[in-house]
Amino acid sequence: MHALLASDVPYWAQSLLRVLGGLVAVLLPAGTVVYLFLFKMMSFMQSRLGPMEAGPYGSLQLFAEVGKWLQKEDIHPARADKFLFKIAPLVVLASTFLLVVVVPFGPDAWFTNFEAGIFYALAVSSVSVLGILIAGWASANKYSLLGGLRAAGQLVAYELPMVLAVIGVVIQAGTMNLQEIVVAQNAGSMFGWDGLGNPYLLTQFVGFAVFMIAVQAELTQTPFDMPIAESELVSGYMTEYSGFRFLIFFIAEFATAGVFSMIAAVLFLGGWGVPFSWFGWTSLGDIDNWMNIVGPLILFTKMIVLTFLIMWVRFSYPRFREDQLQGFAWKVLIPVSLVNIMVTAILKVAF
Amino acid sequence: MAKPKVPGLLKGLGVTFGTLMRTVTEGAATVQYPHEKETPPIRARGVIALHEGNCTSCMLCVRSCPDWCIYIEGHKELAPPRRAGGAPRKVNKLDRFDIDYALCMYCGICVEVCPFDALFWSPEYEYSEPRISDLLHDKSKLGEWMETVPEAPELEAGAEKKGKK
Amino acid sequence: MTLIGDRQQLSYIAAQAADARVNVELETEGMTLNIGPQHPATHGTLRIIARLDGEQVVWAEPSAGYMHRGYEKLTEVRTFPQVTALVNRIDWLGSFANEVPFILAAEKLMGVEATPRAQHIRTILFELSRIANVSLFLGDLGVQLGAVTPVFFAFRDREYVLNLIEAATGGRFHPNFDRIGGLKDDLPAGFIDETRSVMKKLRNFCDEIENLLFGNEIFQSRTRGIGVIPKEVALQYGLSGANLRASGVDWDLRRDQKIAMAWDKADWKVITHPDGDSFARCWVRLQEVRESTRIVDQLLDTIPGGPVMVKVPKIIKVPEGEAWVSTENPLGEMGYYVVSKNDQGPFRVKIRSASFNNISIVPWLLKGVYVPDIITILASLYFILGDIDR
Amino acid sequence: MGVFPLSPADTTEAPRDERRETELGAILGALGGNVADSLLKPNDDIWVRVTTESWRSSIETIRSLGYAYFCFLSAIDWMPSPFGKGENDPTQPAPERDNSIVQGYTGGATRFQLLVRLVMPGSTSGVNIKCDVPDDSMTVESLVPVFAGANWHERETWEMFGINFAGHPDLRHMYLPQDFEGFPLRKDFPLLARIVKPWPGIVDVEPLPGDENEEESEQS
Repeated sequence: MHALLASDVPYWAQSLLRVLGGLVAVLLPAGTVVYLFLFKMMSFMQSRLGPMEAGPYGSLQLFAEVGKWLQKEDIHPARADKFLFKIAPLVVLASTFLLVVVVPFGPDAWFTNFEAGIFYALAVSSVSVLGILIAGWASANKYSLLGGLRAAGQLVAYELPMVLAVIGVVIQAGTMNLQEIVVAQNAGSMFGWDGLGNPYLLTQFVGFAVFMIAVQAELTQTPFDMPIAESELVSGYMTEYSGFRFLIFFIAEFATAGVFSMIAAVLFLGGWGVPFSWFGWTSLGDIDNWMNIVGPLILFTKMIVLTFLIMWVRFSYPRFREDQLQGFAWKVLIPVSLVNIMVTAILKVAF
Repeated sequence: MAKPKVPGLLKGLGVTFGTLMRTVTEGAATVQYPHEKETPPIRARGVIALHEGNCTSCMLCVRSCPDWCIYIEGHKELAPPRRAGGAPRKVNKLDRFDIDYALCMYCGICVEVCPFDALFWSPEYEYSEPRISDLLHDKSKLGEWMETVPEAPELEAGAEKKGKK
Repeated sequence: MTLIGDRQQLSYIAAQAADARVNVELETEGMTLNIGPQHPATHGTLRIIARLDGEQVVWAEPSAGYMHRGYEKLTEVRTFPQVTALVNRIDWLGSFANEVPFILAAEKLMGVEATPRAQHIRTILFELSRIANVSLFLGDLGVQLGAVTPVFFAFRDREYVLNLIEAATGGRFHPNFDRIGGLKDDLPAGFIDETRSVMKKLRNFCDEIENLLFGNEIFQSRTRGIGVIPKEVALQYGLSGANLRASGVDWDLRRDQKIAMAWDKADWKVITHPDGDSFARCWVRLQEVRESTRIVDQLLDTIPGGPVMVKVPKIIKVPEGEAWVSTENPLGEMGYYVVSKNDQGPFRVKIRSASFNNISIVPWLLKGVYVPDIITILASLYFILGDIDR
Repeated sequence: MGVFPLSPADTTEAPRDERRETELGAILGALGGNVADSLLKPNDDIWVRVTTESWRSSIETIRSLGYAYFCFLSAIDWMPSPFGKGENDPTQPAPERDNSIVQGYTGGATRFQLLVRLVMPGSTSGVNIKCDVPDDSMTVESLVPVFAGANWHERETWEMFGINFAGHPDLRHMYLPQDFEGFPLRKDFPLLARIVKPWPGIVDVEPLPGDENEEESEQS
């Protein structure tokens, strides 16, 4: 994109492009995830077909749902704190948009490219907790409150293993810039063989496992969906929402799933890149311009694979209890990721 | 529980993935209702059909209905004699035969109790109405259901043929 | 049995701790949570009023009655065949099983007994309705614990059983097939072969559920040691069925009672579990579905020939007397105490439904547990609201 | 395979049921003077009626004999319903009904009787225990101290029949609204659904004009 920036695109057009790109980068994964996994894969796993009426194989069902939600009245409980109640879904969605900003889609296709990228990503991902807490508190509903508190406790507990899991990658790559992490993986080699690059999935598999579990919890997907827990808390912090505010929560949920999968793909699967040795590239500067088109597609494919994992687990497992979840985070995940960091650091120094 | 944690969790994933593949290869267990329909069994108690000619308005079905959802009105009239030269017969003429399907609980007691084989079960089920009052079927509508009444099914081996119904 | 003693003590200590927490000086304000009557986890409209301290239950009390239909009153103005149609609706998931004890009680008063073939077919349909009922429980268990998939498996496979029941009786949910002195009709041709293949599917379903849910470590950590009911308490509260057998009481009316049904013609075993916790209750039910499929398979081989109805008068008058008959229904012991005054209808029918007793233990059981465990415990106790409220 | 007994009228020789005879003997022996009446129907069941004063202690005694499983508790209103089955023609005068109170097995003297069934766990040896409810006080001792499970059953019985249970910890309505008045399972409580709507079976086929009394003359 900095090729574009170098040309004479005026600033307003650049901004417009970025906004449009951001929307696409958030909504496209969300829509795909919802249709492919929530509608179709879940149905197929349950011996049914899912939506079939709207469009071929129900592919337009999502638009129908969005239309339905947009038509609904924007209601709020009488005792609710109206301003907070209304702003909460936006806070949650904002966190998703903030997250997508640092994801690199190609050698030049990025929104921002700054040095502490992963640090920033992990920081803004917790903004959604604020939104959830606000939603739970402002709804004036006991189920919402319990859901919001659970969400807060859970997300705080899982933020830490996630950060610790990423540290391994950062140590190995020697940078916090996501773009450079991608390059480091694809330009790297394993014991001198560079046919696959060096995706950190292979060296950081412990980190990957911890990261994916933490993502599952961060996204409040089963088995960590206690904040929503429809059999206990009706719908947790979303209980009182309807219409387009619920839609925003819904989009945020699946868009965040997509964006986190993208970040996981960037960190562990080599992001948008293909192993550079295939085309004889050595550094970021060598890469042909067509990667700006193909790169996003590659990243998208990797994202689909990772969301498949997330959703597969979601549709198969029952949920934990809140205290078991905390125990799991503090007693298992955090020690494991600390050991992982230690081993990584030792090996890094050794080699 | 000799084995460590992993197997149970993985088995669960295996079950869902297996079902996914089965649905892809063998098709779903569900039926896309308005496009394809399952045929209910012959005995299915879908709707009650009335063979008006057999009804003698004896009121037995009305009186045995647990829900009081059958309404009959009738009057006596003279019919030509059976044999030539006989006295004219007095027969019961059916004026009204209504079943209120909003009340009916499909127990089938009326069909069973009918001594003249005027009531039958039909497996037809698509007669829902937007207005509840339309669920009161009168005798012409009940008569139309007669076309859908199937033959009684063959019985399983070892069954003793009964004389009637 | 020491196992139970220890756990009982632990749960007692937990309850005490919950009580004590309310009384300390630095008391935080509790919260009263209304679970239900409209709530995803209450099959029907059971309402649970829970006083919470954080997420821990200080006390909880179920409040029934949102679906009270007054069946005991309704039976007084109905004739015996009409009551049969009515009692179908008590436990609506296993409705054929509701008719059987009532008809048996009426037959006992009349002094008639159904033909061997009728008894046999009754038993087969009884077990089919148990399978239909409990398989849905197994699926629903998943939903209660947050797993979405099992319930669809349950609906899928229960459908085959319901199709069988519909093919034989004409009613999918409310068969109304039992008559005093036998059955309304004989089985339709092809029923036996069809049932055999369905039983295979059901065993397969049990394996699937076992792999998907019961083997899952998350499921086990959610259910093991949760809601332990010791044997003595279970007997005091009159728990029955799988809830009782999961507490280590080896008692199944199908085996222990001499009754005009065909269970003694099949080779099967009573499943018990010593633990008495939620997992034990669910596990016992899962195994019972397997045993039921075995019973059905064996009974299908040995259906005797002959009529399905003995001669009874067209208009039935039941002689004066009182009779109690209970059977081991899907939910537990279901019995009818029928008082007749030589009339077409009963004078008084006391319906002893299993869920009423099974749920009456809930206030005792819920003390000191966490909110998610309320759901686990309720799910594992397994009630049908129509069976509580009648 | 137990064959059900024929009704007493048809019995030519009474079948013996030695198991139940010993069981009943044990119960009667333990209860002593507290038994008002008892009945044994061979191959069927045992009924025991105990005196009202000894209600709780009798149940306790029977429980100590091994009948530890609490099956149910309820009551029976022996007064025949003044409304019949609700199948009266409202335009006609109400038909004469026999309103005399006749108790069932093991007799009794009051309109209401309590009924409890206890079972020996692991078997089907059960016993139906009845007890008269005094017509004036309508109060019986509560069984909750003996069987915790009696709690809900007594609440239900209190709500439906208006029988008070002295010593019950929490006598509240179970099903009905807390301010509901009346006791629905009493026979003199009308079943409104059967009263507000006339029975469709009242109407009969209209006769031919001009011949009223020839109902049974022509019948082929």
